[in-house]
Order: sequence, then structure tokens, then C-alpha cells
Amino acid sequence: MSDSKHSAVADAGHHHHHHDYDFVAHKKMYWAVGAALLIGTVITVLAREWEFSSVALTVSVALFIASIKSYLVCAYFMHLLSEKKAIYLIMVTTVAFAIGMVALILSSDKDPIPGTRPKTHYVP
Amino acid sequence: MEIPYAVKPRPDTGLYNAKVGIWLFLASEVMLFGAFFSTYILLRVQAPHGFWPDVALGWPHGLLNIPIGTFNTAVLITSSVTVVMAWIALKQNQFARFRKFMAVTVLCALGFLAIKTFEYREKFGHYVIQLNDGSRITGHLNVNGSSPLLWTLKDVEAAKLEALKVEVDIPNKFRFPVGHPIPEDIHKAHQAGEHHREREIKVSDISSLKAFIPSTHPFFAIYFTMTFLHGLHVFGGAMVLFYFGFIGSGMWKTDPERFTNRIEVGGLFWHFVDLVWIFLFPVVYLL
Amino acid sequence: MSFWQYLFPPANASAHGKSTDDLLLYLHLLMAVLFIGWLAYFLIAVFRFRSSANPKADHVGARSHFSTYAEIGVAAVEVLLLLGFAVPLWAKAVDQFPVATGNPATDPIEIQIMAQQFAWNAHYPGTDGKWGKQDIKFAEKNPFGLDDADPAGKDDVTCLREPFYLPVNREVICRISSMDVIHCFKLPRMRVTQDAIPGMSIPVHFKPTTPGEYMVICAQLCGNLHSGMKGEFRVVSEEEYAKWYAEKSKAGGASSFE
Amino acid sequence: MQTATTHPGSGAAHADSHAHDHHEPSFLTKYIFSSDHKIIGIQYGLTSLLFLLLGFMLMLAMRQQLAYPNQPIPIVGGLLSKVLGNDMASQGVMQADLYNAFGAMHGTIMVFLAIVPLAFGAFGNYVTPLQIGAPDMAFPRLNMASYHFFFWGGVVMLASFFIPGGAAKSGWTSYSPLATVADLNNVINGQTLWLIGMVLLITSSLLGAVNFIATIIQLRAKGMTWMRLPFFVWAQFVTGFLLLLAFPPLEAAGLLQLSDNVLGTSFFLPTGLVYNGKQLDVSGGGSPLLWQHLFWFLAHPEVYVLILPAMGIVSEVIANNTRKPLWGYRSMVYAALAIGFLAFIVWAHHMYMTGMGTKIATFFQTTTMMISVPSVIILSALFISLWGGSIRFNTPMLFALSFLPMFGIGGLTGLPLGLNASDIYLHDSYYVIGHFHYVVAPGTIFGLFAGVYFWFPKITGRMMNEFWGKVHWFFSLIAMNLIFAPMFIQGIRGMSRRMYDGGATYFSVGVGADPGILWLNKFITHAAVLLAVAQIPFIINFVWSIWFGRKVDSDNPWQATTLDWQTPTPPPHGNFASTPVAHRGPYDYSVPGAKRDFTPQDQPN
Ligand code: HEA
Ligand code: HEA
Ligand code: CUA
Ligand SMILES: [Cu+2]
Repeated sequence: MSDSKHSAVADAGHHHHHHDYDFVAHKKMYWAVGAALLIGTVITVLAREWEFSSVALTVSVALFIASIKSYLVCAYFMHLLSEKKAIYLIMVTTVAFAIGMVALILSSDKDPIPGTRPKTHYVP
Repeated sequence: MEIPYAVKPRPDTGLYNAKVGIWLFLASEVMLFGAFFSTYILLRVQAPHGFWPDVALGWPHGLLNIPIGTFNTAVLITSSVTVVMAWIALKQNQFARFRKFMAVTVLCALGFLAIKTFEYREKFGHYVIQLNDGSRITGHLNVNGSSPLLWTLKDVEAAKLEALKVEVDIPNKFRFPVGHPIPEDIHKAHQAGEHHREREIKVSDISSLKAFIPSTHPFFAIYFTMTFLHGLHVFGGAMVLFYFGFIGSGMWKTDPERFTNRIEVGGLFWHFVDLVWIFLFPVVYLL
Repeated sequence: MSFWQYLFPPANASAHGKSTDDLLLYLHLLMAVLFIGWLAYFLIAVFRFRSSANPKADHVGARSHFSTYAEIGVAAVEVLLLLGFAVPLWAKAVDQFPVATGNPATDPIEIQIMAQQFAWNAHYPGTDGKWGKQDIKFAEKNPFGLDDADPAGKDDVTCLREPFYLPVNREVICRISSMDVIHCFKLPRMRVTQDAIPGMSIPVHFKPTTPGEYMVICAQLCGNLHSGMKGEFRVVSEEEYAKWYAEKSKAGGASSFE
Repeated sequence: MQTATTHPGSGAAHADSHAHDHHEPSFLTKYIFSSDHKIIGIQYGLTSLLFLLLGFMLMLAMRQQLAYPNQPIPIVGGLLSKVLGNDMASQGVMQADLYNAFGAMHGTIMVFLAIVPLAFGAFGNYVTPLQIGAPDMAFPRLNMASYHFFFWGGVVMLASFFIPGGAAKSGWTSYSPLATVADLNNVINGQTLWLIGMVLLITSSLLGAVNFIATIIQLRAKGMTWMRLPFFVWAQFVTGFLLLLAFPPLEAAGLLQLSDNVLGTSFFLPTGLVYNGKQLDVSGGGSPLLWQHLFWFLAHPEVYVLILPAMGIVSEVIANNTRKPLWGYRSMVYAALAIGFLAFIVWAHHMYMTGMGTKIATFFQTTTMMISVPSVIILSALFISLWGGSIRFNTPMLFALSFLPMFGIGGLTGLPLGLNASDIYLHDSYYVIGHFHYVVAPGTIFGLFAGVYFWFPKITGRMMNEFWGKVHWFFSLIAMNLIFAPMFIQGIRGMSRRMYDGGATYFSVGVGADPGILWLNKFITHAAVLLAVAQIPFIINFVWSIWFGRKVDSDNPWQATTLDWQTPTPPPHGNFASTPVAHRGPYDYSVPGAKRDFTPQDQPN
């Protein structure tokens, strides 16, 4: 980590970059990411119109695009690409737990005692 | 007494306090929305096969207004770009530009909320009607030219109507294959490519009438819960950004570094709100 | 009641129950060994290293690796109990249901158990062996939602708030459900416990081995009369069961609803 | 270097006799809206002790009912009838609804309003910044907000006793659908307030957790590396993460249940509910098990929230009073981290009886067995730490020592519950009640008592009375065991929990098990009364010592090494006389060659 000490405001809160922080390039990049997000949105919407053979595929495509979009937001807007180790640790753990929660709840639901059925069907 | 590293990063972690704080907070938010998404998924996978409203608890599709939702997504994405531009402007020492971007951000947020409110309203005037023969239709009511909100059968009775005029929805392809209980003529109308169809329904034929509100169906329950909470986040974020950008921006003069940090932290929250929507939008509107 | 009895579950009355009891016994033996071992060590340490006897503490302290071995030992026993007992027992309980071979004298008995606030109800298919038609829309009339109009249901046996019977030494499959809130179907002497969850019907099986009167406990808080929610069942000889069943079946199920 | 001599203000009754460093704050800003972590810690401490007492009193009334079913409750019976109404307590006799309400509130109050705020809010707040050498928490105002959310959460919970229908009565677990249908007559019923209260309490905990973790990451003094943190700080750190990541799902679940209760949704209500012979007018389509998953996703980690800070306190006290370093400090730290990690993937061991298939049940019992290993490691390390020590038996140490076997009993009895094949028999019996009370009552509460006696002199500048402390310890230890040990017997004999009649229905002769265990209900109740009596010396000692206790003769009366003891007494605003630097590990006791048998962490060589 570079903790060069600058008093310049331009450096405040953004210590991982160096003096020659390239604002123009960064601004361009942010707009580009914004555009990519918009395009991603449009593709997701359009993808719905192309009929996929199965629900699973439709869902996967939509979530795949959403994942890419969320990667863009995290990586660029939230500066995770150049963030500190502590933040990574926290976020990786959290996301792992969140996924674990969803996955375990779902697998519990999908693994009942064989013969279990919705009561609404009544007859044994 | 000064709290250390409130502004300047701590050398070994490379972070200032508020940044650690906001990320921890976002971590808890991930778990919060994670739980809501779990709920969504569970409700949905255990819903009976077949399509709402013919199978009462089948999952509804295509009820939300996709063009509007898409537009709203764009609004939110724009605000995410402008908030980070605002921060860059501060770093470049361009306070006026910062203000401009903040204004756009807050306006986008308010725009988002306004559109969302409009969508909610539309749902409150949208009904699912069960007829005595067991078939169900959905659509808007037309009572003397206006479309009443949040009616129940009691309101219909109170209005002393013999028959209800209903703008019946024609199911789109995401609602198919439909089961038999959709009335025959509506099915035909769909095949003829119509989109709306007004029908008169005798009140005595109606066994139940419910607006598209949370208690009507788990889909609406989770849709309203998640979008409402997301909306609260948008609202809270907008308030904070508005405060930083306009009311509390005097700090720029007294303590510019801390001020810039605040904007960064506020921006992180704002991006997170955007992030939630990135998943929420396809999940509730599209799938 | 003798002192020893206090330390053991009430007498087991089912075929699989012994394995549950054995597991409990082994576990408690392990626990006792650990507890007594550690406690003895603890008392010795506390006594021996009291400050009056040992005014100067040793900076390093214990140098042996005993604790590591002890920890590995504990973990090993746990693995043994887990893989050797718990997992197979559970698999046996939930994956290996007795199957009908078509012989009415030895086939497992199937019953539906419907919990409600605050009672246990049982439902048998009757002498024709066919379940009457059930539908949720009749559930307001009777807990099992039996359709009065269905002839197959005329001879169904229903025990509403009254004891139900089971023949001794026959496998029983109970399908547990509830109509209102979550209850828990617990037969302590059969070593059977299964939540009764509205919206789900979950099977359990067991084989009673000792004739007698038994109790169904509700082991899940279900409202203000939770503590009073008891069910009874009787395990009787094959003949007595057949007699009871025939009579009940003749009387018909649907008529006995409240 | 012994930091400072006794500060001129020491011995004054209140912690911040040092406020004169600044302009004189008003009573309001000093005690109510303070953002000083020490004042907030004290606020948390006093509030939660009162809740602890209340939780106990609810239980005493319940125990009375268990021992003498349907007889008027002595002393308070009449009052209860008057205040709560005859449908709750008729002629002083506790009714089933009141029993259930008290039971649910006993659990809720003990867990969320007493132990967590005492262990995390009070000790965590007061001690953590001191031990890491920080002037305060990272976000002092957030800290204040955290207390105020807690306080209002408590007020809402208390208020729920007095509204029509009474407090929540579906257990602290609030399982749906019961929680939704238990009181259909009142829309704003006890359960609604319980949920609102929980949302406030959860918000409080989340703010606290963010603050603690950020503080520990950011504000460690110079030289205070991770492996030099006292174990107490590690325990708080892991606790913070448990709260941070486990509570949000319950917050979500709470909001969903609130919506089920108030807006008529069916998140947790399945299709086809027939209640009181009528189809319930809801859409259905929900899942009762989803509530349980989200609840236990919090509530299992929550039990480690209850135990870890206590382990932290016990470790501090043991190191201090054996006059030697903790044995295996590093493995204790890793074990605590392992507990924190595994705590998130064992929750469904509370749900074995909900109809789990083999695969998922095997997963959860395997992780449950795994999580017992780090507990064994921590406990073993503490036991072995005794070896070679020079043990002082003061009151904090007596409580800390008793913690060990008591937690041992509680932890060991978790094993038969953790294996589903044996849990089949034990589930929801008094065996479970025995199990977890051994960990939370003679376990955690003893750890907290140790902490109270231990840090009291730092907080007030006065010692608590040793003799009465020992009396308190002795009778509490006896009474706790007389209360909770017989519960294992009751459980093994088949007695179920949450029984308003104490199990009488099920032990009616001839049908159920034998009635030979019902007398134990009386026995336990008497022991509980003994426990209550044993608290009197404590309460008097505690209050009396604040003003009249023996003054400490040094800032470091226990001759401890950690930084919390290297401050003026009581520590002023900003804590340290000069910015501390850590030069060594936390427990340099009896270092060979050192002048004294303790070398404070901030002493350079
Ligand atoms: C602080 C609280 C706490 C702690 C630490 C634990 C620890 C454990 N708990 Fe417990 N538990 C609860 C609080 C706690 N629990 C509560 C509140 C409930 C009931 C909730 C409700 O339903 O209302 C519950 C219920 C509960 C159940 C559900 C039972 C049921 O409803 O059927 C299960 C099942 O697996 C379980 C398992 C365990 C296990 C395996 C551990 C393990 O982590 C234990 C590991 C520890 C050890 C193995 C001890 C090691 C010590 C030694 C080896 C030394 C011995 C020393 C001497 C004897 C001197 N617990
Ligand atoms: C942290 C949690 C915790 C704690 C500490 C306790 C402590 C105690 N509990 Fe509790 N209990 C629960 C959590 C806890 N309990 C839960 C979750 C349930 C399940 C609820 C449900 O079914 O939903 C339960 C249920 C439960 C039952 C079963 C009820 C039933 O199923 O019907 C019983 C029965 O005896 C019981 C008894 C006790 C007793 C005697 C204590 C004693 O150990 C109390 C000891 C307390 C003190 C000794 C007070 C000390 C306080 C002071 C000295 C005050 C000082 C004040 C000042 C100085 C200002 N508890
Ligand atoms: Cu039914 Cu408890
Ligand atoms: Cu647990």
C-alpha cells in the first residue's frame, strides 16, 4: 500500500493512487462503465424476448448479465479493483455467507424426507 | 480529544475509519437483501406449476411494466455515474461542478421514486377477479370512466353496481401455457393478437376481487416488500447526498479532506443501492 | 422409582428405539469420561497451584501435548458416533420406509395424522384399503377434508380426539400434518418425533413392540392449550386390532365428524 | 512504566469526574446523550442488569406455576391480575396465555435485552477501546445511537405487556404461523410490538457491530498488533462479525412477519390453513419453514454471541489471577475465528424434526460436530492455563473458574442434541432447556459476574466487598446446579418444554411416562428461589460499593498487564494520560527476570 502523505485535497480519500492521478482517463472510464451498464440492461430486456428453451436458461442468462453489471459497479464505481485487503476480506466473507445462506435454505427445501408432500394434495 | 484516522488513512490498513464503517454496513446490507432474495427464490420455487392467475398460486409473469422499469434502471445508473463524477470534481477542486453533479444525482433519485410511485399506483388499480365458475381474469376496473384503487367486493357492493366494466388483460406469452380456467373468449382474443378487451361482468358472478396488493399473492408480497425497502434506501441515500451536497457543504471550506471522504462514503452507499436494483430489476420484472 | 431409573429414558417400546437409546448411552458415556477427566484435572490444578502453595507462577506453564491428543481423541470419537451411528440411524429412519408387499396381514399400516389446536386426529383407509377422496375445501367440515360423497370414504376410520389403535409388531407409517399451526408429533416411548407442519405431510415409521397405552405429546408450542394437547394410542394384539378396525370401519368415518 | 498515579478524581462515584477537561457538560449531555464509550458502556450495563433481573423475575413467576399449578402466585399474583387483567392472571393465578407470554419474554429479554447488551454493549464498550489503547470508539455518535435504539427497543418490548392481548406469546422463536394467528383479535398485538422491538434492537446491534469492528481494525494503538490483542478483544471482534452478518436476515424475517401480521401477506403461511374450523382468509403460498431458517440463521450465531464475550472475560480474569500467560493464546484466537465461521452453517440443527432428508441432515450434524472442536480447544487452553499458575481466589476468579465446568456441562450436553438420531428423543424436552441454561446461566452469567467484580474498581475507583462477593458466588453456584441439573432428568424422562401445567397432562397415570419426575418441578422452583435470595448480597454489594466501597489504592489493583489497567481511575475522557504504545503481548505475567510478576503491555522492556 502506498501511503504517501499529501495534503492536497486531490488526494484525499484516494490514497492508493499516485500524484499523477489521471482525472480525464478516469472520467472517461466512468462514463464508459455507465454506458456498459445501460447496454447490459437493454440486452437483459431484449434477451427476455428471445425465447429460450427453458426457464433455467432464461434465468441463468439474466443473472449472468446482472453479475457482469454488478461486477462493473463494484470494480469501477466502488473502486474495489484497487481497494485494501481488509475490505476484500470482509466482502468476500459476506458474499460467501450470503450465498451459503441461500444455497443451504434451498437445499433444505429440496431435500425433505422422501415421501413428504404438500398437504394440499392430501391423499397419502 | 481526536479520534485517530477519522480523516487520514491509517498507514497499515490504508483506510480511514468511515470507509471501514461503510463497507461493514454494506456487508450487513448484503445479508439483509440476501435474506429477501432467499425469500423470493424459496417462494417462487415452491409455487405450484402453472401460471397465475389460472393456478391461484402459480407465479405471475409479465405484470410489471417493463419499459418503465427499464427506464428507471437507466435513471438509477445515470445517478451512479453522476455521483462518482461529483466526487471526482471535488478531487479536482471544482466545487461548482461537484454541485451540478450532485444536483443531477438527487434529481435522478427523486425521479426514480416518482416513477416507482406511479407504478405502485397502477398496481393498486389493477385487479384479479375470480368468477363463480372458478375462472380468473385480471384487469382494470372502469367505474364511470375512472379506475378505482384498492377496491374490494365490499366497495363494489357499496357502489351498488349490477355489473362491473373490466378492461381485461390479454395474457402475453409469458403467461402461457394457460390452463383451461381462462374464459374462452379471452383466450380467443389473445390468439387474435388483441391487448385489451372490455367486458361487462355481473357482480353476482364474482366470487372475489382483489387489487394487486401484497396480501393478494406472494409475488406481490415480495415485490412490494423488496421494492419498497429498496425505495427507502434510495430515499435515505438521496437525503444524505442532498445534505452533503447542499446543506452541509460548508465543510468543504473548513475541512475539505473530510468532506471529500464523506462524498466518497455516500457514493459507496449510492452504488450499493444501484447494485441491489441490478438484481432486483431482472428478478421481479423480467423472470 | 429407583434412582437409576431417573437417568434413563422410560422403557423403549419400539423396534428401532434400542438403537436410539444405545446412541444416547454411548454419548453420555463419552461425556461422562470427558467431564470426569477434566473435572479431576481441574480440581487437582486448582488445588495444587493455589497461590499459597505456589507463590511464583511459571511463565510457560504446561509443556505437554496432552491436550492436543485429548482434542484429537474427542474429535475422533465424535466422528465415530457421527458416521457409525447418527448418519446411518437417520438414513434408516427417513430413507428406508417399509414397503407393502400386498399381504394385508404383514403390510405396513398407513395412517394420516392431522394435528389441530389442540388435538391429534388419525385417519385410516378402512377395510376396503382405499382412502376416501379428500379436498381442502372440505377441511372446514372435518380435519381430513373427506368428501362425504365419495363411496371409498364411507368406511374410512377416523379417530378424532380419541385413541387410535395399532397392532403390535407391525410397521406403521404415519403421515404427519397439521391444519393450523406447527405442532410436534412426539411419541417418547416409541422414540419418534416429527413436527406436524401445516402445508406439508411428512411420513415417519416405527414398529411398536410392546402392547399398552401410550401418549402422543405435542412437543411444539402451539398456543395457550399446548400443554393440554394430548393424544392417546393403544398398541394391541393383531386380533384385537382387527376387531377394533372392523367395527370402526363399519361405523364409518364421515359420520363421526363434529 | 506505570502510566499514571491515581488521578485526583479517582474514587469519585462517577466515571467522568474528568469532564472538567472540557466545558462543563449538562446532566443531559453527560449521562443521557453522552458519546463517551465509557458512559455508554455504563448505560448499557445498568439497563441490561435491570433487564436481567426482570427476566429472572418473569421466570420466578413461571416457576411458581410449574411447581404449584393453578395456585395463586404469592406476593405479585394480585398485582398481576390487576395490571394485566383477569384473562392473564385470574385471582392471582397465572393463565396459560400469561405463562406463554412470560416464557417468550423471558427468552427475548434474557437474550436480546440482558446478556447481549451486557456482554457486548457494556463490557465491550467500556473495555475494548481501553484494551486496544484507543481514546474512544471509531464512531462515538453512532455508539450513542446504538444505545438509544436499544433503549427504545426495550421500552417497546416492555410496553407490549400492557396492551390488549398481552405480550408476544409464541416463544422467543416466534414460529409462524402461530405468531401470526395467536392473537387475531388485535392487529397491534404483542407479536407486532415484539417485531417492532426486535427491529429496533437489531438496528442497535448492527450499529454497535459496525462500530466495534471498525474500532478494532482502525484504532489499535501503536504496536498493538493483531496477535498482541487481549483475547477479550478477539472475542468481541468475532462477536461483532456474528452480529453484523447474522442479524440482518432476522431483520428481514421480522419485517416479513410484521407484514404477515399487519398487511395480511402470506410469507410464512402455507396454502389451506384452517384455523378454529374456518379457512384462514389469506392468499397462502408461503413457507413456515422459511421463518425457521431465517430465525435460526441468526439465533444459532447468537448463542455464540452470548458465550464468546463471556469466554473473553473469563480468559482475562484467569490470566490475571493465575499470574501467567494464557496457554495456547494463538490457538484460542484461531478457535474463536473458527467458531465465528462455522456458526453460520450449523443453524438447521434446531430444525432436525422439520422433516430433513439424509443429505442435508448429515451436512448440518457434521458442521455441528465440527463447531464443538474449537469450543473444546478454547476450554482446554483455559484449563491448561491453570497449570503452573499461582492462583488467587478472589471473587472474579471464583466466578471465572466456575464458568469452566459449567460451560463444560452445557457444551457437552449439546452433543446429543447435535446428532439428529439422538435429538429425535431429546428435541424440545427439558434436556434442551438444561443444555442451554448451563451455557448461558452458570456459564455466561458467571462470566459476566466475573467481569463485574473485575472491572468494577476501574469503573468506579472502588472495590466491591470480597466477603459478600464470595457469598454471592457460593450460593449462586449451588443454586444454579440445583436448578438446571434436574432438568436433564426431566428431559430424559420425556418431559416437554413450554408446558404451562409443568407436564402434569402427560404424566397422568397409566398413559404417559411415570409421574416420578413432577416433584422435581417443586425442587427446581425452590432452588430458583434460593438463587434469587443469593442475588441479594450482590445487589446490595453492587449499589453500596459505588459510594462506600473501599477505595482502590492504585490504578491497577489487580496488577494486570493489559492497557485497560494502565489508565487513570476512572479513565478520563480520551482515556489515556499519554498516547499508549504496546511493546509486548497481552499477558506478560511472571516473566523470568522481570522485577514484578506482571509487565504491562505498554512497558518498554
Ligand atoms: C451460549 C449459548 C449456547 C452455546 C455455547 C451452545 C453450544 C452448543 N449447542 Fe446449543 N443451544 C442454545 C445455546 C447454546 N448452545 C440455546 C439457547 C438452545 C435452544 C434454543 C431454543 O430452542 O429455544 C440450544 C439448542 C441446541 C440444539 C437444538 C436442540 C433441539 O431443539 O432439539 C442443538 C442441537 O444440535 C445444540 C447444540 C449445541 C452444540 C453442539 C454446542 C457446542 O458448541 C458445544 C461445544 C462445547 C463443548 C463440546 C464443551 C467442551 C468442553 C470440554 C470438553 C471440557 C469439559 C470440562 C469440564 C467438564 C470441566 N444446541
Ligand atoms: C441468555 C439467556 C437466558 C438466561 C440467562 C436464562 C436464565 C434463566 N432461565 Fe431461561 N430461558 C431462555 C434464556 C435464558 N434463561 C430462553 C431463550 C428460554 C426459552 C424460551 C421459550 O421457550 O421461548 C428459556 C426458558 C426457560 C425455562 C423453560 C420454560 C418453559 O419451557 O416452559 C426455564 C424453566 O425453569 C428457565 C429458567 C431460567 C432460570 C431459573 C434462569 C436463571 O439462571 C436466571 C438467573 C438470573 C439472575 C441470577 C439475575 C441476576 C440479576 C441480578 C443480580 C440483577 C442485578 C441488578 C442490579 C445490580 C441493578 N428458562
Ligand atoms: Cu400442539 Cu403444542
Ligand atoms: Cu444452535
